[in-house]
Amino acid sequence: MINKQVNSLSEAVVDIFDGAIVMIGGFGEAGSPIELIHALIDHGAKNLTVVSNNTGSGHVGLAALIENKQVKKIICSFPRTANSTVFPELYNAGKIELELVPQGTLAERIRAGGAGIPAFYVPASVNTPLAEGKESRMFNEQEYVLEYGIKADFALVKAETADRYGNLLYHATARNFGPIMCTASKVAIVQVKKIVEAGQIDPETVVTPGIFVQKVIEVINPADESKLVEEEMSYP
Amino acid sequence: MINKQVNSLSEAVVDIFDGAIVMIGGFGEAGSPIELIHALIDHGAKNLTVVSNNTGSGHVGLAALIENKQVKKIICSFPRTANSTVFPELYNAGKIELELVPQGTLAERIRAGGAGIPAFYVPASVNTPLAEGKESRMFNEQEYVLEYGIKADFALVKAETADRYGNLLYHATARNFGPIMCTASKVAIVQVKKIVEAGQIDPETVVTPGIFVQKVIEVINPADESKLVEEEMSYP
Amino acid sequence: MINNDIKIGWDRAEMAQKVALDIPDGSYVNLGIGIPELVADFVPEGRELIYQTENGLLGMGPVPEEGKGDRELVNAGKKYITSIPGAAYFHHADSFTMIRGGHIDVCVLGAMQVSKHGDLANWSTGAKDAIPAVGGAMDLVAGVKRIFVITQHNTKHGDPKIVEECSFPLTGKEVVERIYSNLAILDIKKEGLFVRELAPNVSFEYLEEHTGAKLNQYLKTQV
Amino acid sequence: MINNDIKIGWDRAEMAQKVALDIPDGSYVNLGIGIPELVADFVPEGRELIYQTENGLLGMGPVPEEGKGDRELVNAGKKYITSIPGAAYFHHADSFTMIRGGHIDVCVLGAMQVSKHGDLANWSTGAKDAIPAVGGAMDLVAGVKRIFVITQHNTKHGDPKIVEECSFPLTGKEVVERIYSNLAILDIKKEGLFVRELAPNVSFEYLEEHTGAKLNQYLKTQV
Repeated sequence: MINKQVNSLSEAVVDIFDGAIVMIGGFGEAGSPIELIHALIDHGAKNLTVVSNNTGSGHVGLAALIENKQVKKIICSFPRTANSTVFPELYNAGKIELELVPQGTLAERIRAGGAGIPAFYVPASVNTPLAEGKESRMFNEQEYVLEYGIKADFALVKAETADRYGNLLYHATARNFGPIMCTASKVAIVQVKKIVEAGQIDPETVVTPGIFVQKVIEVINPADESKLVEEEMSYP
Repeated sequence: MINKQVNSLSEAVVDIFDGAIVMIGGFGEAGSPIELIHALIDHGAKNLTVVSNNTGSGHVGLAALIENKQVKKIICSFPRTANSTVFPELYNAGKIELELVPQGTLAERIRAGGAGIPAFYVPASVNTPLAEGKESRMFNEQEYVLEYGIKADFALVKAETADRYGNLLYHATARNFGPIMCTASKVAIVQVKKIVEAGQIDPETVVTPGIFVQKVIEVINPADESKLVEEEMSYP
Repeated sequence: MINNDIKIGWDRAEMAQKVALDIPDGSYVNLGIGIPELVADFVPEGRELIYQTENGLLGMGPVPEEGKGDRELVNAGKKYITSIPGAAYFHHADSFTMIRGGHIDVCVLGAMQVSKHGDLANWSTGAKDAIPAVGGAMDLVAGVKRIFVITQHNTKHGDPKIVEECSFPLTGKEVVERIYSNLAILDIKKEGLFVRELAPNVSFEYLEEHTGAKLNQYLKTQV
Repeated sequence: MINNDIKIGWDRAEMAQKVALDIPDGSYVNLGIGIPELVADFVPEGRELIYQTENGLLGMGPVPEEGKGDRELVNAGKKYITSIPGAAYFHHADSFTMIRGGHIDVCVLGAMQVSKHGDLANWSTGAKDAIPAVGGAMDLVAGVKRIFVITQHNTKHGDPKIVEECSFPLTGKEVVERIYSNLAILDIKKEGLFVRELAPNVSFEYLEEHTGAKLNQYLKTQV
């Protein structure tokens, strides 16, 4: 019987190896898999390349992973947020690499990685510094840049509900990068608030079909990142 | 107040002009917008380029549109089905053009058209006759062909449920090309079995967000194509 | 010199109201972070606009009551929002299908600089120690049908933000259609910048003094 | 010469059973139209496979009872199917994300010809008057991790379908991993065709006579 549920956070992240490419879902706090990130901190894999829209807040979650020196490089669209000090300090000290990608291009590169498309053309960033060094080409008298699909070894994603097959539902704008990151990674590891019986998710409403998910872990009451940041908590 | 509902099939298709590119949803009978196609036959626009996975069955629906000499060219993956005689005859007589595209490439070209991506690379068709004359390129020591996004002037799509904003739900495998065709056409015209009040479709379950839909027409009891074909009906 | 006794120009709310008046009924609209967010407060009676937020919601509603926010229902500025009846959630690739694919009618953005060609700079000063962060700005200007900029006419230091050529790194080239500043509404045309409307107590000469690019007046018949 | 008194080779059900035995538990599988569909009937006890049909369903279940079909719930062959508890529907671009993106473990396809290199021809005879129709075959062979072919060893006219080089237009080059025919199971390796298993009453020599390409026998230790 197929059953993708694992029973502990440590088991969920145990295979993440030094030097892995890891996609981490979330747009700011919404959809950020904070328990999985903390498990990865406990696990300790180093020299990671992280693909994520932001760089985390305060000293918990993604910011804590970066602060713990586990991240060599980050591919991201917006590494600067209200409560973000960890990344800026390391970046200015030359201790972490940044590949800055427009948000829509980042999303499409992840989707392409999952869909077996090695490269595609987009109009975003043409005539800007972010197009420097990139191939460009005219289609219908408009200029486009060539962008490459991104694949990852692992994805850490937060969803709302799963079944044993790995079918996923999300909540509101926490959906953001989760569905595409699951498609683009060899091992998509998903924390959900609730695991239900197969058949309890209406097949018409499934957002991520289980084929894209390898491990599911139930975290019934995930931590509230904003609150932890407000309370100046740090992890570990 | 935004309200995309139109009150008659003729009003739904009235703007389709001679020479238009028209995407038509459906995988065989499932999702084929038969009433909209018949309205287009009544409307009479000619020299159409049709983008659709198949070429219809018997002498109703898409086959009837072709038989009525309204279609100059078809872009399609599988123009041959059990009860398909109309297209083969016209094709063998040199009276209709065919652009044959692998099914997944067809889907991706439509999605790209809707997503503002002019071109992308795929592995399908490499080393086959369908790659002849196409640009190819190596990525990671594998060969890919360059494919182009397809945009249309109109799409004719069948869905299950809509609201006044044009948000859509589909039924089972009738979903097939509908969602991507809505994104790739300037005017997506959708027949649904039921129009509900705004708010009655759960925002988590919307398959096609209303932004991709321009006109909705309620067809409560759509015809059963197989039955019409069995009864050797023809349209008009 | 500025006369401090009389009110010169528009305040933020008035600027937002001017933008709102120019967005047609039924439009799909993406509002940038900051002053652009105010535009939603001034939609004229009888018009319905649908707001898209690029992090994954079509049909964004008003800010929730204090204390009623859902941490997983936020806008692109990561602030609490609500959704209207008839809304839809989607993932980022679908969201940017809307944006890149030309499905959004209007995007209202803030600016650091706008050139007379419609070039926009709003993501980086290019300073060496600044952390570069671009978000969805480049995707929006490349994909949305009409780009409106809402901005103070001058920086806090009094420097013009509307210039011959941007000195900051670009977000997009020849993308802005119209600028709504506290001093005027300017159309950007191939022939240059045209004054569409002057704010209260702003003369053409005053506007020229505060602008870093050549301004044109419409001929009467073109207004 | 063929001995008509004893049964030679496997029938379709036995061929399908051989394929089913080789698909690991938990695999995601796409079954082509025709003989490949039979594979689902022979999944060994204790294994669970998930079937994808490229027209938009993951978790395809058995054929419905006569008269209970839903015209909008069909497989890639446009036949009535059902869905299992835990299924998911999706549109074509998402479906081929699964296929092109390498997420499907095994695809079982029919063949017109297979070459010793693993080239597959299964969509067109190349005849001038034939209506070309490709469907998802090229996407499947380009994207799915393992391609198994299930086919009669020879055509109705007795011509070999397993050949040195395909004469029909290709579906894909060097894509087939294993052939399950009525006479044998053949592995396709860089070094050529290797006989993995002979069907009942089929000798290596008999197989050679019916095959259009050079055959190799595994060394004992490699079987």
